Amino acid sequence: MAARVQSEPFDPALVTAGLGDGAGALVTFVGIVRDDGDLSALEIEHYPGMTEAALADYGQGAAARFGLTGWRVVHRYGRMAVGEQIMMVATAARHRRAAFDAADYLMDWLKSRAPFWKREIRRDGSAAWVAARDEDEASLARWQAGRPLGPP
Amino acid sequence: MAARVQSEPFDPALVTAGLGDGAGALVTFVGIVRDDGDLSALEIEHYPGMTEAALADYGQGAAARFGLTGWRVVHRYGRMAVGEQIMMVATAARHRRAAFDAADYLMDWLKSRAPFWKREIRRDGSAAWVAARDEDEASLARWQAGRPLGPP
Amino acid sequence: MAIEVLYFAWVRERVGLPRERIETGAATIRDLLAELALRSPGHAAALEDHAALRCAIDQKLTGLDAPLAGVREVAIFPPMTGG
Amino acid sequence: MAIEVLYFAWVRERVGLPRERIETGAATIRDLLAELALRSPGHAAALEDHAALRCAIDQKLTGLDAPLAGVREVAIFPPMTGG
Repeated sequence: MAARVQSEPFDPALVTAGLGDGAGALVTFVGIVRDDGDLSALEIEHYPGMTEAALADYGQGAAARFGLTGWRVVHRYGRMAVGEQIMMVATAARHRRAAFDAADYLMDWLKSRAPFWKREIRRDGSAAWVAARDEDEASLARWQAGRPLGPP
Repeated sequence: MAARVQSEPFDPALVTAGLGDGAGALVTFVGIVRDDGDLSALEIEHYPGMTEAALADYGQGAAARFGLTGWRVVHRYGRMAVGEQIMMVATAARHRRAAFDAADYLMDWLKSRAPFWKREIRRDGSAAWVAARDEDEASLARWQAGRPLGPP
Repeated sequence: MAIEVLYFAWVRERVGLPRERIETGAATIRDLLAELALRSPGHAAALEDHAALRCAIDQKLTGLDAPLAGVREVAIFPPMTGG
Repeated sequence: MAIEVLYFAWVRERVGLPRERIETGAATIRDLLAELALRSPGHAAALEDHAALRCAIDQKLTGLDAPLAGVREVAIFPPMTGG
């Protein structure tokens, strides 16, 4: 299964195992809980059922649009400490442009259209939901020039 | 040492070890000998001495331009069979845009400005030097708008 | 008709429930939000600002004006922050 | 002056040597190429089409019109195909 949603950590080497077969280019993106000074952890909530379907849908969309030879998405939910891996996208293609663009495109979809919500837990114990950023919407909109993409 | 030139295979997990520390985004690109039907192997020649300096130079340039928290480049030389890994770029940054752009930028530099030359060995034993492609020059030129970059 | 309504993130926290089953004759999600907002002060606080809400019908993202006829599951949530 | 000249890829193959030490008074790489081309038919075949050549002086990429004064090492090669 090319898309996985799980609470456990993942090993990027296992996620990409075999993915380069027949390809010339393999791009990976790993998102990490960033140390911004007083962050202790992230908590990620998701929409069981819809999440898996959405990741598979976006991955298949990227594969078709960019002619990928393969792709994988793993996204965690639950609590993750600073420094832990949150999620990963891997795209394989014959040429580097397709692999880079597909990974970039998938990240834009995941940021703004996959049903995950992040909550930041500070070292003092306070917590706050992360607000969506206009620049993530703008980044996603880059791909929509010329033809409509996916849900409204 | 963030740039390495070697004939031996490399393990992407070892190349990126520790690279995500303090980052929010880690992008990797791995180039693989692509099966194009009758290719048997690639032979890569390089310019010892200059190669190491050029990779370090381009990596440091990318780190400065995109504000990377870290980067690694490994490039092999010698003979590689179809399916083998040729080279790898890894870029780490606080945000995904910088990590993606820096990896893309470094690949453009390596394709056209690092002193490597590829020769394709066909299954029938014939061999031919790979010609540089105009589209690789065009891809590199994308980054030059606004300010001159590196050597002429 | 009976619809399962799911809430996520701060919408869930303000409503005070992760999900509830309701009977409604609402034609669209926007109409449904107006109905739900009358259920409690928590519902009102969660659902009053439509611009801050996103929704899915039967696990597919959609707009607030999507029709509800034949729908089994509606989810209401803030803009997503994955990745 | 004495300069070490290095050749790579098909330039090396056509010249028939990976490197050679030469005495030259050439002012630029372009002048040096013209001198080297007289050394053998292989040199001529390798070096006649300047548009197909790239070069480095003391291991830094440069243009064919770069001056040679004080230079120790010049490398002549086809466009690079790394990555």
